[in-house]
This record gives sequence, C-alpha cells and structure tokens, in this order.
Amino acid sequence: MRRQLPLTLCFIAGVFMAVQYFIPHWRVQDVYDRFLTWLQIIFAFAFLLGTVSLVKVHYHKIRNRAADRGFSWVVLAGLGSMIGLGFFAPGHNDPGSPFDMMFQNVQVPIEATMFSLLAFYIASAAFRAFRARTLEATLLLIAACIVMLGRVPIGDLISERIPEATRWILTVPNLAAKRGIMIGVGLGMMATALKIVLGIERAWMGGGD
Amino acid sequence: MSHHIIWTTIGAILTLSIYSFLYKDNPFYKFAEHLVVGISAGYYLVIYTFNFIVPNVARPVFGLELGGEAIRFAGLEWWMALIPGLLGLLLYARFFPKFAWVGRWPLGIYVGGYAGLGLSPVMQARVLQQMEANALPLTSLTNILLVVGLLGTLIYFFFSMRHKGVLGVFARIGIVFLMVGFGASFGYTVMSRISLLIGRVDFLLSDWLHLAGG
Amino acid sequence: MSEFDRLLSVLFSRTGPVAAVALVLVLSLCPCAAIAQEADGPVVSDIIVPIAPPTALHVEDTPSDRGSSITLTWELSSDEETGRVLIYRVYRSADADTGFVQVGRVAVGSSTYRDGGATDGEPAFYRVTASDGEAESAFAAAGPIVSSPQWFNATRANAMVGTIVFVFAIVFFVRAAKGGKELFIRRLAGLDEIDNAVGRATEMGKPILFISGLSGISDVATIAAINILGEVAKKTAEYNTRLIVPNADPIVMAVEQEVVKEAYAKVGRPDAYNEDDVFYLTRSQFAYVAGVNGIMVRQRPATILYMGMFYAESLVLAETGASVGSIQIAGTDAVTQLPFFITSCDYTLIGEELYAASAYLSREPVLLGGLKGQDMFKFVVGVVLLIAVVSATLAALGVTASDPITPLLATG
Amino acid sequence: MSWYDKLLQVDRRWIFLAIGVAVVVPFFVPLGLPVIVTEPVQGLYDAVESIPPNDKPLLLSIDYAPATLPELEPMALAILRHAFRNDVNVIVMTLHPAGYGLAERAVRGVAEEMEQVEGEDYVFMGFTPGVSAPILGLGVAIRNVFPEDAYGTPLDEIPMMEGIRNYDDIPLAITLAGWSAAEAWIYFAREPYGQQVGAGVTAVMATDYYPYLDAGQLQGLLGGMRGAAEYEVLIEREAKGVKGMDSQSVIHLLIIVLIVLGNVAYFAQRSARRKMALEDA
Repeated sequence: MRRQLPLTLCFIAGVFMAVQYFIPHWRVQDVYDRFLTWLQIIFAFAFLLGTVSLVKVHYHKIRNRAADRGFSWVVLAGLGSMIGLGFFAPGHNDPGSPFDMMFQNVQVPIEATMFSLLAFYIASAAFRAFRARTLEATLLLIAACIVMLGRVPIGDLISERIPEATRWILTVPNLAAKRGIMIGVGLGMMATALKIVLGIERAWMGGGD
Repeated sequence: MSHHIIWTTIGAILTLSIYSFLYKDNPFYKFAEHLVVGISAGYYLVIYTFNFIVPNVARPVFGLELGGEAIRFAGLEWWMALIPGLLGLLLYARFFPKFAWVGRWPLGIYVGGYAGLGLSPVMQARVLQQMEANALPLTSLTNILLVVGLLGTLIYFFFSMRHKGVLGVFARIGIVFLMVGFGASFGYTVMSRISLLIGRVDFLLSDWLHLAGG
Repeated sequence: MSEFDRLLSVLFSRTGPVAAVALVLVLSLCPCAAIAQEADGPVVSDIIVPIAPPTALHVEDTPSDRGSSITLTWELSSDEETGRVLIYRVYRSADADTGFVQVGRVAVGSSTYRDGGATDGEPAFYRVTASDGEAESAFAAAGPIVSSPQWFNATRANAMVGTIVFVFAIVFFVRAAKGGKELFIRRLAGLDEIDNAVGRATEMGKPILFISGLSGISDVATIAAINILGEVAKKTAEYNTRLIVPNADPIVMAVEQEVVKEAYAKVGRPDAYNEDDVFYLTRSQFAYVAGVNGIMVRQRPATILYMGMFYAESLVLAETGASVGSIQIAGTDAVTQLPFFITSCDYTLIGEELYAASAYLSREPVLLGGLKGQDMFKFVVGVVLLIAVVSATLAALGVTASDPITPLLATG
Repeated sequence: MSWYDKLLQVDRRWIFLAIGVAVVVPFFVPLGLPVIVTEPVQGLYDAVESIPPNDKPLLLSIDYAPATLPELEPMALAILRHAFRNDVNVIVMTLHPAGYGLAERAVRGVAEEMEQVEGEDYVFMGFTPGVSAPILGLGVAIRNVFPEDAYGTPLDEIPMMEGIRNYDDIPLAITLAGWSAAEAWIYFAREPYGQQVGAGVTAVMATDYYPYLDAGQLQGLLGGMRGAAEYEVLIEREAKGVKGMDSQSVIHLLIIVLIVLGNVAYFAQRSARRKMALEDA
C-alpha cells in the first residue's frame, strides 16, 4: 500500500497526460488544463521545502561553529530580508519597491557577472583542450574556428568565404547531427518516461519494491 | 540622483567581487556568493508563493484578500482549489517520520504527470517532426549529406549492437558529423558569452564610471 | 485594367444585388465616367462604387478541436488588387436573415478565419464582408453549420501510431528480458569510469559532487539523472564516501533525498546518511552556480558528476571543476552544452547515452530490455526515413507523380 | 624548461587578463567594422515589415532574464523601434518572472523616445506565470490570460485591443528568450494554432533553432548580439548591437590565436619528445 499507491497515482497521471494529447475534446482538455495548474501549485509548495533545507544547512553550520559560519549569516540575512520585504512590505511586485531594488541591484548584477565569467572560461578551455590529437578533435577545432570567425564582422573582412562556410557548417553537418541527437534523445526520453509511468524504473521513490 | 548612484555602486562592487574569483577564492567572492544564494532563494519563494499559491489556493479556498480580490469558490470549484493545496502540504509529511510515506503521493502525481508529457508530445515534436524535415529527395549534395549524417548519428546511438562492419562505418560517419556539429556549437557560443562580458564592462564603464559614452 | 473595365468585370463576373446596384450607378453616371476615363483622372473615386464582396464562403466545423469553433474560408474580394479592401468582417447569427453580430475581422489578404465563439450543437449562419474601414461590401453567406468537439485529433494520428508501436517495442523487450535472455550493450566509457571515480574519492578521502542539472522533473533528463543518482548513491554508500548533492529545484531535492536515504538504508548504513548533504541552494541559475563554485573550490571533490539538463552554466561549472583537479563525468541531452562538457570533462555521455545510463549501471535485465526496445524502434525510424527519402527522390525526379510517404510524417 | 612547456603550462590567469584587456580597449578605440545581414534576420525583418500599420498588433514576448540582457535587449529595442516607426501596434508581455522590469523598461523607453501612446500604439501586459498554459491560452482568448494590462486597465477599455481576441488577430508573435520559452512558442502557438512565430535567442541557442527555421516553423531568427546588430543595420539605426561587434571581433581573433599557439606548442613538444625517445633508443 505504501509503495503501491504512489506508483498507481504516477501511472494514472502519466497515462492521462500521454493520452490527452490525442483528445481535443474540451471535456478532456479542461481537465488537462486544470491538472497542469495542479502540478504548478505542487511545485510552488515545494519552494518552502527547499528554503527550509537551505536554512537548516546554514543553521547547522552556525551551531557547529563551522569555520565559515560568518558567511552562513550572510545567506540567512539575504534570505530573511527578501522574505520580509516580499511578504510583509507592501507592493513587492512594483518596480522601485525595496524588494525589487534588492533584486535589480544585488541579484541581477551578481548573476550577470557570474554568467559573463564564461567569456574567460571559454578562452582558457579552448587553449587547454583544443588540440588536434585525433581526426575528430581536429574537425571539432576547425569547425569551431571557422564559425567563430564567421560570426563577427572581422570574418567578413578576412574572406567572403568564411560567412558562407559558417552558414554551410551550421545548416548541413551541424543540422544533420542535431537532428540525429534530437531523434535519439526523443526516444530516450520516451523510454525513460514510459518506464516511470509503468513503474519499471522507480528510483524516484527510493527504488526497490 | 544619489539614490541611483548608491545602488549602481553596490552593483559595481558586487560585480568586481565576482570577478575577483578569477584570481582566486577570497572573502569578497564568498560574501557575494552567499548573499546572492540567500537573496535569490528568498526571491523565488516570494514570487512563486504570490503567483501560484495565493491566486490558486489561498484566495479561492479561504477567501483571503492578499493584495487582490477576495473570491471564495463554492462547491466543486472549491474542492478543485483545495486538493492541489492539500497535495502541496503533503510534501511536508516528510518532517513527521510516522507519516513520511504519505509525502510520496504528490511526488507520484508530479513525476507521473510530467513523465506522461514526455511520451506522446515528444514523439510528435522530437521524432516525427525531425524525420519529416529530413525526408529529402537525394537530388543535391546538401540533401545527401543531411540524410547520411542523420543516419550515421542515429546509428552511433545504437546500444545493443557492436559498431562493426557497415554499422561501424556509419557510426564513424556519425561521430564525424557530431564533432563538426559540436565545434560549430562551440564557435557559435563564443559570441554569446563575449556579449555578456561586454554587457558587464559596459555597466562598469558607462553606467557606473561614466567613462565610455553610453 | 482601368476603373471602368473593373466595373464591367464586376458586373459580368459577379452576380447578386451588388452588381445590380453597380449597374444602375454606372449607367446613370456613364457620361461622367467616360470623361474620367479619357482624362485618366481621379474623378471616379467620387462615385460611390461598391466594394466587391468576398465570394464562395465555405464554413465547416473546425476539425480535431476542443469544440465551439467554426472555420470559415472564402475567395478574396476582387477589389484586393485595387487596394480598396482593408479588412474582412465576419458576422454570426442563429438566424439566416437577421441578428448578425460581428465576431471577428481579418486583414486584407487573409481568406480564412476561425470563430472560437460558436455554441456546440446550435446551428449558426455566417456572413463575411470586405471593407475599406468605413464602407462595406455586400456579404457572402453560408450556413447553417453546427460546431462540435472531437474525441480524436486526426492530425496526430501518426504520432499515436508511433507512440503505440514504441510502447509495444519497449514492453515486448522488457518482457523478453525478464525471461532471462542475455543482452549485449556496447561500452559507455564515461559510465565504466564511475566505479573507479568512487574508489578514487574513497582513497583520497574526498567527497563526490553530484549535480543533477538545473531543470526540474518536467525535463525527462532530470528523471534520468535521478535514476543515475540512485546507482551512484548505492556505490558511495557501500564505500562510505561522502556524496554532496546541491539542488536548484526543490522537488528534485525532495526526490533525491529519498533516493540517497534509501540507498544508504539498503546497504545497512542509514546513520551515515546526512540530509545536509542533499540540499537546496537556490532556483536562480547563476546564484546556484556561484554557490556550487564555492563548494568546488572549498571541498575540492575528487569526482564531479554532471547529469541531466544544463544551460549556459555548464562551462563555468566544468572549468572550475577542472581547475581544482577533479575527475569529471558529464551526461546531458542539452545539445548546446555538449561541446563544453566534451572540452572540459574527462568523459561525456552524449544525448541518448544519458538515458541509457541507469540501465547500463544497474545491469538490471528489465532496464536493459527497454534499451533493446529503444534500439529496435530506432531501427524502424531509420527504415521509415529511408523509405521516405526514396519516395521523395522518386517524386523529385519525376518517376512518380507524387511523394506518398513524407506526408504521413507531417505533424499538424 | 623549453618555450613550449612553458606555454602549455601557462597560468590560466594570464589568459583571463588578456581577455579582460581585449574587451575593454575597443570601448575607447572603436574599429567600426561593417555588419552583413544574414537570411534569418532578413526574414524576421520582412515579417515585421509586412504588418499593416495601425491594424492588428505585433505580439512581442520579452521573455529574457537579466542574465541574457546584453544579447537580447538590443533586439527588443530594435524590433520596437521598427514596429513603432511603421506605426505597427505592439502588445508586450513576458513569461519570465524576472522579466517584468526588463520588458517594461524596454517598451517604455522606446515608446517615450518615439512618442508612442500607451493604449493606442502599445500595451504592456506584464508577467503571467507558467509557460505552455499562457501560450496555449492566448490562442483561445487573450482576455482569459490577461483580463487587464499590467497597470490594471481592463483590455476592453484599451482602444488598441478592440477586436483583438486571440492569435487570429495577431499577424506575428516574436519571442525574445534565453531559455526554452522560445521553443515553447513553437510548440504551443505555432503547432496547435498555426500562429506565425519569430524568435530572438542567444547566439548559443541559435544553432538549436535552425531546424525550426528550416522546417518553416519560424518566420525569422535573431541570434545573439550580431543578430541585433544586423537588425539595427536593417532599420538604419545603429545602437549597442553594432557597437559591441568590435569587441567581439577582437576577442574572437584572440581566442583563435590562443588555439593556434596551444597547438603549435603541443606539436613542438610532441616532436621533441619523439626525438628524445628516438635518441634514447
């Protein structure tokens, strides 16, 4: 019972979602719409669960006097201030509210900067790993260099052929490979999904029987 | 506007703190890292609560206002709003060891629901659509390459057969196509990433220091 | 074609009251029009010439829909060429002669409209007119028509056949595998390395970091990652190696806590499981990356596994991992991120290999059977594709009149 | 230690420094390299160009988050400028929870610059949660998804929205997204409703979208800052996209030089080792 019921719920939900795709009738589609909302609501409820986990980890660090516990206070302060401003200060959604200002001026710049680190890492990864060791590695390297040049104005200046070659690489060999991956991945997804729905693969509930 | 300058300066200092990680891990980075983890976790908690739980559960079930119109549903609609709320609450059963097993109900529905969506729609969007697009007449070199490349890539992914003989040849062709594709993807990406760096440098130089003309 | 010719053509090609009115107008103003004709001037525009109406209005219940919808098609007004038509107005009524209410309008050049406001089971009549924004043409009428919802989406019949065949293929081979048939699976280097990686971490006394992607359960890749985590956790539990699993999705965290906890319980070490090691960081993409980077440089894991759905963060993670000297094994179906994992990780599972991983690691016959079924279907895909290519080629070369196969793959 | 060993073991922080210098310098010394327009960008431009003025609106879904702002915001600005220049009405919305402020800033900024009136020339709907649900919902009725605009005005009181019910009244929907929202528009607007869709995505995502472009599921595609730059050239109003191209060029060259150096050193080392092995033998 303890294992059968969740598996049964999983099966019913899965079969419904797979079958509704072929039934346009509003009676079915209305249920589908509603069910999608339910899934989103369950997801929203999980956020508090996640937040509890985050708080617990840092609370334990502080309690155990871990070396970096000062920074755990920073996490809790950041979290606490956003929750406070979001739930208890009015108009958290309004542009210019303290909640929004914290988001726009702390979270946004830090995340954007983290993202931009990629420019540096791409260069170091290319230098470190792009070696013409084998035929495959050489092809990867050459394709990368051509496309890199073909995407910027300087490529046009070096040779008119470069943008042409770029376009060709992107629309012929690249497209064929992408399609192959897409079809393969699609089948992998379907097989995995099917095994979940049928209860063949049950790692998600701790596996076993 | 001094208000604006203060916020921009905070943003700039945090930006530089993150860049300092390129040199090595240091207290400035640690501070920015822990701060953004806390703030973003709080941000998403607030956003999801107000966008999903409040309009779909809190308002219709309890008739609460919560910054909007208080409409309490009745009859079937009331139950339809209550049930997902209860399912959401069941996630917290894990905190009570005796009832922890109940917490798997919402997970079962959630996992099953999305797994079901991974079946038929995927067949259409990922498999059939790509097959249709690649059902090309072999009348040009481009088309021949597309067909051969796709078949080669598909064969490369065969798991239950040894890649030998004709199969091996095709799998090899598949790898060649894959590698050229990956190279292209890499080269293409460089562009995006540098754009982001330009965006940040633009922020530091134009918005903060007013050095380069906006 | 001159204005005058146009009027005549309206007269001769169109029937109905419009033409009659036009005839009267033209005849009564004929001298004037003739002068205008000679002078080639704009005088004609002073005459009230009716706009040519759309014709051949056809209505049908929208096929394969949820109901309440009627699809209208018509032939464009001949005044499209003169630029007089700006919009077509669509009217509906329950009565053939009166009570028409405008339900929609479409721009010049469009000859179809879908009215989603019909009532199922009730006959409706439609009229369509052409208009220049003010004046309106006579109408084209059609009806009665009754809308109804359908129980089957015919445009997705091919997807349904495909899905059914697929399900049968998997179920058949899973059953065959239960019967104990030995199955060959080709080597997947990245997965063979996981055992060594766990051993290495144990020797070094360093943890293993498992990152199950940045997406949620709605991406099947995440489910595949959870399956792999199940296998990895069994091994770390056996070796008593620390396994750190930071999460970006709270539901995935909840599931993974169960997975790891059970794995530890199964090898008889439930106490060794530390819930603080399978935790939630933040949903926010790069805040998560900032946190994980911090974990990498401070914990210096011996091995890092990246499994599931990844976005742009892949290289930031993988390059940081490489800089602290970890062995890195990645697996993703995110085509855009594969090149980065390939460059900076030691082993990478490409696309479908990610989905094969849990079967490969567990060696459970049932799961391996599923893999075999998948391969069989792939074979079918290849054959169907070849047939379609041949059919398309024959049609293109003019050997056959048309290509009968490719349309069967068409998606609605 | 020989030169190639040194080069192969160079501290990666020197590479970081080189990149840093390469991105900053063009800010002060512009190169002004030309930008050539490619087909997918022309496709999107043509699709916008073909919308009749003051009639049915263009739907612009600004689905990007701050992280992809530098690439996607120049696109939003260029498309809005194009639409407003042609007197095409625009509905702006966002599917990203963090996109509200960004979308508002883009549409209000350009509207102010081009003296467009809210409610008559454009309307801002704000954020709606979910991805597939609202995209599907817009095909049924806009008013179900957005009963009112972002500022609480009911759609029925907005002049521009008169007679605009669903995708049937929207000649083109453009999504600007650095995540799977762009794909969602294809799956849930293009596929079920036949809605014409155009997309602006990050340069890295663009390769993934070529299959859709090829299959006719997309009217046009802007990829990254260069896509924005090309669009800026088409509407003859050069802005941040075109400017950023200079830094791009320099860094791309630098990375290629690094790859070449790395390989030269690698092969020098390999041949030296082979020679040594031969001498030993």
